[in-house]
Amino acid sequence: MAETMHIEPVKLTRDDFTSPIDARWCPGCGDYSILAQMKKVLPELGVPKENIVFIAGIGCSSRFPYYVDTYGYHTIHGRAPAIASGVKIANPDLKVFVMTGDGDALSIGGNHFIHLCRRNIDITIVLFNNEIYGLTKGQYSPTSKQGQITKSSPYGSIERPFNPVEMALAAGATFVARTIDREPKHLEHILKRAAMHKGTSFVEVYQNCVIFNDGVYNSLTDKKVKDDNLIYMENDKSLLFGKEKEKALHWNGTRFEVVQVSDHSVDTLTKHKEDGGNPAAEFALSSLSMEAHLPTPIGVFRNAHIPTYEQMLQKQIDDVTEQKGEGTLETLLNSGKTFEIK
Amino acid sequence: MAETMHIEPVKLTRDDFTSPIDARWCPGCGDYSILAQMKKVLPELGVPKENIVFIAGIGCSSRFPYYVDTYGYHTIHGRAPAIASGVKIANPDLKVFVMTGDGDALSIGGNHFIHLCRRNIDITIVLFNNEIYGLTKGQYSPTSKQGQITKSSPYGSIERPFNPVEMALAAGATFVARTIDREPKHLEHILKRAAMHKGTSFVEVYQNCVIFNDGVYNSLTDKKVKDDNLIYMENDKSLLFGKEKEKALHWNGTRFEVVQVSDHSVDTLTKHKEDGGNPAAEFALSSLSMEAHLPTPIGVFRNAHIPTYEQMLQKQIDDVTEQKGEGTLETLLNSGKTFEIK
Amino acid sequence: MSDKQVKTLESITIRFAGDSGDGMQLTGGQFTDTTAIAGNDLNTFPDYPAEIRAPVGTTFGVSGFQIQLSSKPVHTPGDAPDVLVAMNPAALKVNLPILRDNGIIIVNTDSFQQRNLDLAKYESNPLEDDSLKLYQVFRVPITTLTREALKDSPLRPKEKDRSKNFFALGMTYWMYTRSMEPTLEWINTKFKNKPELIKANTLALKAGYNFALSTEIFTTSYRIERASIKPGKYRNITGNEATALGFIAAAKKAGKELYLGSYPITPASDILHELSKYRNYGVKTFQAEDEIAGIASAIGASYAGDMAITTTSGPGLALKSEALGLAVITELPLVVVNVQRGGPSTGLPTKTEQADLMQAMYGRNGEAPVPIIAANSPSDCFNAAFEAMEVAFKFNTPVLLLTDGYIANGAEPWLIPKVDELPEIKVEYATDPDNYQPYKRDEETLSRTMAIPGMAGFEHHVGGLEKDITGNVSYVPEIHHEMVNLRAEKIKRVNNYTQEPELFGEPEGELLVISWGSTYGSVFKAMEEAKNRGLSVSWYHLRWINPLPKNLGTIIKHFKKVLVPEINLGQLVKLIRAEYLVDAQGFNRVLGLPLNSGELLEAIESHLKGL
Amino acid sequence: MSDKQVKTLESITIRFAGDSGDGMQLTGGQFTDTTAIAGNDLNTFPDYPAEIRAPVGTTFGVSGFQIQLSSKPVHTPGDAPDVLVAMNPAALKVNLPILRDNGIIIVNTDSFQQRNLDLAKYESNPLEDDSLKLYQVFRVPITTLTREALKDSPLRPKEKDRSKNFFALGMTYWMYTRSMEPTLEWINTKFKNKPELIKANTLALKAGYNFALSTEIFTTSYRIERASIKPGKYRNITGNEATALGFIAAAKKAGKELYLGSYPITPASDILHELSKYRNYGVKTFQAEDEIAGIASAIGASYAGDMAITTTSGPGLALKSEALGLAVITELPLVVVNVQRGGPSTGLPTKTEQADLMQAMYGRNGEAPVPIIAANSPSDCFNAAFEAMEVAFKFNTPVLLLTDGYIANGAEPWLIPKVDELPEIKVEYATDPDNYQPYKRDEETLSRTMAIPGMAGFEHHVGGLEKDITGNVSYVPEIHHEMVNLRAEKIKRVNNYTQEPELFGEPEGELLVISWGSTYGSVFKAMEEAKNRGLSVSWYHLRWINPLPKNLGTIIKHFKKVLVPEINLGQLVKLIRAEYLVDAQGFNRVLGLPLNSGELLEAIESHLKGL
Ligand SMILES: Cc1ncc(C[n+]2csc(CCOP(=O)(O)OP(=O)(O)O)c2C)c(N)n1
Ligand SMILES: Cc1ncc(C[n+]2csc(CCOP(=O)(O)OP(=O)(O)O)c2C)c(N)n1
Ligand code: SF4
Ligand code: SF4
Ligand SMILES: [Mg+2]
Ligand SMILES: [Mg+2]
Repeated sequence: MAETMHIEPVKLTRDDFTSPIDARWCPGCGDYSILAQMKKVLPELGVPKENIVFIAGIGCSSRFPYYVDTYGYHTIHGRAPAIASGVKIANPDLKVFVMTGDGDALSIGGNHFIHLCRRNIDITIVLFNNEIYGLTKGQYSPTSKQGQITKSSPYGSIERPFNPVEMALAAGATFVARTIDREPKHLEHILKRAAMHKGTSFVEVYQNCVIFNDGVYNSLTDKKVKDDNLIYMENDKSLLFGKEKEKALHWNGTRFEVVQVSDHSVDTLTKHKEDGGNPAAEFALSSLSMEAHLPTPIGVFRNAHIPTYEQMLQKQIDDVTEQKGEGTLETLLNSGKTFEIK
Repeated sequence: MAETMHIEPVKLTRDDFTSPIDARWCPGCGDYSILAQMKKVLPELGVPKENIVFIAGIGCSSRFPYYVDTYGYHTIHGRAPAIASGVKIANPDLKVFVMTGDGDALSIGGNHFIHLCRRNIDITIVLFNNEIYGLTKGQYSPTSKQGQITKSSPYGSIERPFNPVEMALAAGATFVARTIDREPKHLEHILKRAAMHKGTSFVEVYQNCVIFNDGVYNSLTDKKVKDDNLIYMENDKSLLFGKEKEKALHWNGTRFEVVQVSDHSVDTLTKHKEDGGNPAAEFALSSLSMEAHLPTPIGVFRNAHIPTYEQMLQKQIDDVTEQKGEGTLETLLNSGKTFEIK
Repeated sequence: MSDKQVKTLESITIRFAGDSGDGMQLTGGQFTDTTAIAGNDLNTFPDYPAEIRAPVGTTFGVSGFQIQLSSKPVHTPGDAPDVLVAMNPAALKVNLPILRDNGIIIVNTDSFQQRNLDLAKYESNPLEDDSLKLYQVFRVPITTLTREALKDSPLRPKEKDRSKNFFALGMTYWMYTRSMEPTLEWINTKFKNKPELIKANTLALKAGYNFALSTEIFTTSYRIERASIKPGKYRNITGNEATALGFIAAAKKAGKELYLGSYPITPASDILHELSKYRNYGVKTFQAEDEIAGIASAIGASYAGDMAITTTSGPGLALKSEALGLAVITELPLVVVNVQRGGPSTGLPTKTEQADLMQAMYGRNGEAPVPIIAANSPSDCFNAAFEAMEVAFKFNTPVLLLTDGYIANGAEPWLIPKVDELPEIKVEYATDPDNYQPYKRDEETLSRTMAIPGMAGFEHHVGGLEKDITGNVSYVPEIHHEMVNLRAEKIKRVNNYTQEPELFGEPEGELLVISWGSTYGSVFKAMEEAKNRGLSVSWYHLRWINPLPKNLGTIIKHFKKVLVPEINLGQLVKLIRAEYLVDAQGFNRVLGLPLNSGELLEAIESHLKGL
Repeated sequence: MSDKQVKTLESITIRFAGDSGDGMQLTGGQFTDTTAIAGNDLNTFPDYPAEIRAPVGTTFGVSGFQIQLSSKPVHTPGDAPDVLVAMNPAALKVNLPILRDNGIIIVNTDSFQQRNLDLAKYESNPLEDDSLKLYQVFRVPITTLTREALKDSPLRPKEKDRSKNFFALGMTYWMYTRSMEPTLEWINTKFKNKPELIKANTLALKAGYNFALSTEIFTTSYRIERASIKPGKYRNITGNEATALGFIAAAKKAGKELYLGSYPITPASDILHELSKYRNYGVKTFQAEDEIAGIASAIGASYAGDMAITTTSGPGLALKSEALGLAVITELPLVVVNVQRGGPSTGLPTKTEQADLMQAMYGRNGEAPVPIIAANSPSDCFNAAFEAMEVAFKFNTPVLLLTDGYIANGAEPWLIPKVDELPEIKVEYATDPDNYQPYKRDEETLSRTMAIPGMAGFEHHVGGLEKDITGNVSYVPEIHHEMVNLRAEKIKRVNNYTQEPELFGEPEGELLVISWGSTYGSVFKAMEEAKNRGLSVSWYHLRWINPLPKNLGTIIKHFKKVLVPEINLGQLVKLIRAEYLVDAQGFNRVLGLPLNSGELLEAIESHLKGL
């Protein structure tokens, strides 16, 4: 920490974050959109550029750090959450991002992912979910749909997918959200809120892989049908959808059901609450995306505020120091039961 | 599989499962109770003894396989779910148990644990949760309470605990239950139901470690107070508790609240449903144990029935075989584009 | 046609190069199949870009495919290509340095526009300055000609352009007097539901052929006589395919089901892909959540009686280390395949290297020896996989099989073995339940006595703690000492049962070359040339690296010097020095590429001079 | 007292043994502290049961603590104890085989009842048959006497019985003329909130002392003169404590915060426990979810500018292999501590071994060299940790520090260093943002140029793929070759900056013994005796194993034979053979125990004879 220089924040622009290295994703890859929105968000955070660190594992998505002109560490497959934890604990002044894929975060890195959420270290995790292993050329991932035909499942995958939002909620992340590469405004908005959140924030981005899983989110991005399939959750607002916002998700006391707005007076419709106080609603909402006949919500599932790991660690350091005095090398060496030999 | 001998099941007794090796847990350890109940359950399963396999990782709890006279494999720390998956897929005739601890299953083994639940391989996981690392002499575990003082947290742990039931639910286990070492009847009953379930079944056993975390479940086991803190969930029954069963958990449309039975007519009280159809209720119930002022439910949180991994694999093998014919060495070698050199 | 010359060559090396999207791997594959059918011996080297999907036209995105074909046996894809087919400036830029002097270049002139030149970072157009003056350059507007040939096709222009690799292929077919038949057939099957594509690709192929035949540009075509390779039924096979087939064959010969637990990783993933196709052969593939679960599940499957394998590459092997130790101490049959790639860490995932040998030997805690076998060539992967399994079951031990990116992706014709030439694999289980002791050993092999779940009366416990003969935990110091020594001795005995490699060359002389694995082809070529030059050098190519063959010590004694070429900083050479106390020297190149036989030959000569 | 004899001895080895619940480790610890204050040199060996908590009274549950004290410098806890204090039959059974002939046994006769004899699997009572006739047996009804002493205490009988170890301790204090003061003091602090326990333990201690003083049973007490060890301030310290302190000291000397990322594992956990106490020293301990996260988080902390370490034992090191490769290729300062234990796999978790050396050298994919340092003794862990950190920061490299269960748990007096005798650790960062290149190297050390997040103007990228000097990914073959060689060369240069060990004995002769790590004490003892016997043997004990010291090759040339004693099947010996082509032979015992110096001496003699 001693090495961190504190400089008056200057107003930065997206160009300040443009890396000299050209992004090398396939033309049309959803990753470009995430990069573009992130570069818009970064100058808005009020964090000096040298205090921003991107940590990634391995995967197409994990190439991300090279493409922003900040500190960046392209590490090994699945371990970014653990590496990022060390970075943040070592220097809590840094704004730390973990950029990861569905394979990187949920397959090999599943354990580090859930433990980071549990510890509530102030890190923003952005998961590029393309439901495929892109970099290794198209095997099914832990979010691929059952039956999906891929290089490693020529007769269809027999595995059930994880729901990343549900895992993050269960593991204890304090900010949990979902967005889509093809909704740039929404994406930007969510990335910004996640980045500003204090504690572990998690954003699942539905991302299209044009090469190995093209169109997997068509029902949510295709203009013709998306209105009937996508719900934008907003705090304190009803969960409307449909071309004319004529439909709504309504809580029937046990679960969400689709109702016609016309059948209800608007203020009796269930309002979305982000405050993290109600596990029942959080999980009920998150489970919708797994049901083919129900709309998929994007937006914020949970936004809770509790002390972060590194705040508690600092408090413990302060408390112990106050109680025992600051340790010096002299006291260190001479602690314990000493005796003189003459 | 070819090697499995099929023998007419003989009626076995608990003595048939008593290992010649003496259990070496500390006197008073909760593990003894789990062993005792398991030995009662095994003869009831109708599975020949040679078809029963216990797989364990490392920990006091993971010594379990040595103490039952079946096939047993004491493997390495955290990997039992993955090893057991291989065992079951290799020979679906076997009844496979994973015996594990809170450290083994949720710390180093967290990833394998959630992936096993996701895949729904027909394996029974019994997690001995003593909220401590017993074998390595008392460090906090991922289920230890915040503030707990242990060998590695002399000033109190700053980490938030996982809720194992919630993790198993989110990861997709199809049978999820909780019980306590000090409730032998309940323990036996739940172990038996879990063992009979087809698919990944998960049982969290609250287990007392007399040496490093003694009394951690006192509020649930101490005769004086337990009635006010413990709820036995039973399918289709109200969630009553209290000395005189005078209190109940009641669903108020959003969450569970504690009500006086006298204030309600009994059939309006919320009834517990195990059927796995309602994530809202499952997670609402599972989250209760994390709240100090609410009672802790034991019993079955979810009991859902869907095809298992190995059933689907077998079906795929059968389908492809039907379609392409059974592969022989002759066809294997001569497949692809061959040509003759003369 | 009649006014064109036909020259006969002994062998030729061609490299197809273009953008990742240009279909060069497919083109190379077709040329390979056709060549095989023509009866030449051949060897290939696909050299595609790293994991990165580069923007079109940059040097990062260049994909290459090299093939050597010959009327003599060949063992490498050739050091320096004789012919380069360059579909764009980037492909030219990247590959020019390795082309042989005065080599042939066929370029698609259409792609040499400013934009592409810029992308390839060319300051001026190499077709216009004199930078290619040392080569024979054939300038062909391939894109234009393809479009022209397809002018009647209803396909969109972009789709038409995709056929240009067939045009290029057609030209090379004429130049090297190949028949178009096999490729035409392939096109018909491949696109059977897309008649427009059949038509387009057929037209493009033929147009290319005819262009070469009729145009003035090409004056000569070449014949390469059939190779006098062993008669029989062949197929082209890559190393990864051969590995997969080797294991299925072993499972059939053992009467076992094959179980693969694996996590995808370049360049090993294709073994997983290949094996997942064989459901009707009873093959079970389990795509695990990570490499640890991959090996762990394979250990479980082995414990339960399947024939179990796990496949990976370097970083994955590192992750498997701890679990591999469990397989060692519980003495279960298992084969771990490590398709080596450039390291350390993520390193160079798509490039080849031999730098995991020491990890294979020693990358585990405690004394945890395992036998190590290495494959020599793509088709040899079949034999190596089969043999690894034989040893795994004979000794009840995990075995490490080393291949690498070069032979895993490379292809060569494979003489298909006869079913009954393959040996049976005997799997033995305990028979006497009354006196069953899981760690009782066979006197000869020291292999332990297995019983698997489902066998009534043999219920027992095993585990990762030290144990006595009953399988139960023992902390007795002497038992630990004994077990550690028994496990070591068991692996030493593997070489009582494996075949020793043949020495190439005289049994004594000045210099002995010792090599292993995929350098086989390069060393072979260098040694042939050395023989031609009359050099006093012999060659010993290891198959089993642990344990080393029994006679190696004796062989070494008959030479003054020992040279060990490896694609690492010197790993086998360390084992040999430690074992035989001979001043063996390494010849080491770590370029992510197969060893260059020319360079090796020079090294041999200079070592001989140093005598 | 006056009618009892006082004999003076040079040194004595005592072993306290009892059930896990009998408090033997505490008893041993008190004896140790008191002995240190008495000015003797000493060395201890706690030998507690494996992880298993055995049922009371069985041999599995026996816990032992051995201490050698002397008026001369001692380096081992002694091969065979002179005195055994056995609190129950199981303790007698387990320890009798190692007691020296005619040794003293003090038994608690109260515990020799049928039940305990059965539990210990004694067929007849050894106190009653003649199985102890070769020893001097002192029969003391310790339990009865303790109860008697505490008859007025309000404690419950079970609680009273817990004081019986203090009774036993009291007896030994009289026998070896120790003062009771330090222990009385300790009792007062330890139980300050439990006055009844202070009283009980004080009474028991004094009762034991007085019993020995007044009873007829003990006729002789012994004096051990103060050792003439270097004057100064001392404290007893275990290896794990010393390791922890060494790192905190290094952090202070570098002006850095210390970060530990670790997952508990026997016998390394105590370093985590120890460091977690030092919050007021700015020490951050992160108990990770597994070993991979432990090292990964430490890599992150190092990357962000903390002084970072990760601690583990064998299986944990295996799991860290992949991430360690990342630290190698990104060239970050980091120390990985491996407290070795018996392997392979879970092996013998509470026993000692030196079998992870090869894993430390080679347990990573690709060419991924790291410097390796080993500690010699409990207190030496402080220096080794400090030195490891100096090298990590000088070269920007991960460093492996090897200790083992024996020295990690063993204790010895440690001469506390003066604060200003410890060197500063210079940490250098880039200074010129305009020309910053993260892989630009110092010409002398080849260390790369670091900049850490928070430094404005130095934003850059690093990662696990091969890279060029800018840190950006490069697939150029020559760059890979160059980087692989640079990383190797950098590690080779470490021995330009580290101190070479001193040769013990003559610079030339018949036999050279080369050893490393915790065998230091045993070899020292054997060598002293060899010197006494006039044998022509010298000794070189390595501190850095990779790279080997520069002068070792020259030293070896001056001896006819080389012997390498190790607690493994021969690992260092392989490195030495490969490096120097000398026919070095191993002396190997893998018993889970420290090397026996008597056996080693025999081996030395027989190797000399073999000349
Ligand atoms: C230890 C290890 N195992 C396997 C790999 C191979 N690998 C690299 S990325 C990847 C999966 C990438 O999938 P995902 O995280 O979804 O990223 P995407 O490419 O889809 O963005 C795999 C299996 C590796 N690099 N390292
Ligand atoms: C790879 C590895 N890391 C660490 C350990 C040390 N270790 C053994 S058991 C254990 C934790 C046990 O805790 P838990 O699973 O809760 O079991 P319990 O003893 O409490 O029943 C640890 C850290 C090990 N054996 N192997
Ligand atoms: S393979 Fe898929 S995820 Fe990867 S860069 Fe291409 S389109 Fe994007
Ligand atoms: S340490 Fe705790 S968990 Fe382990 S055996 Fe003893 S009481 Fe049971
Ligand atoms: Mg993906
Ligand atoms: Mg536990």
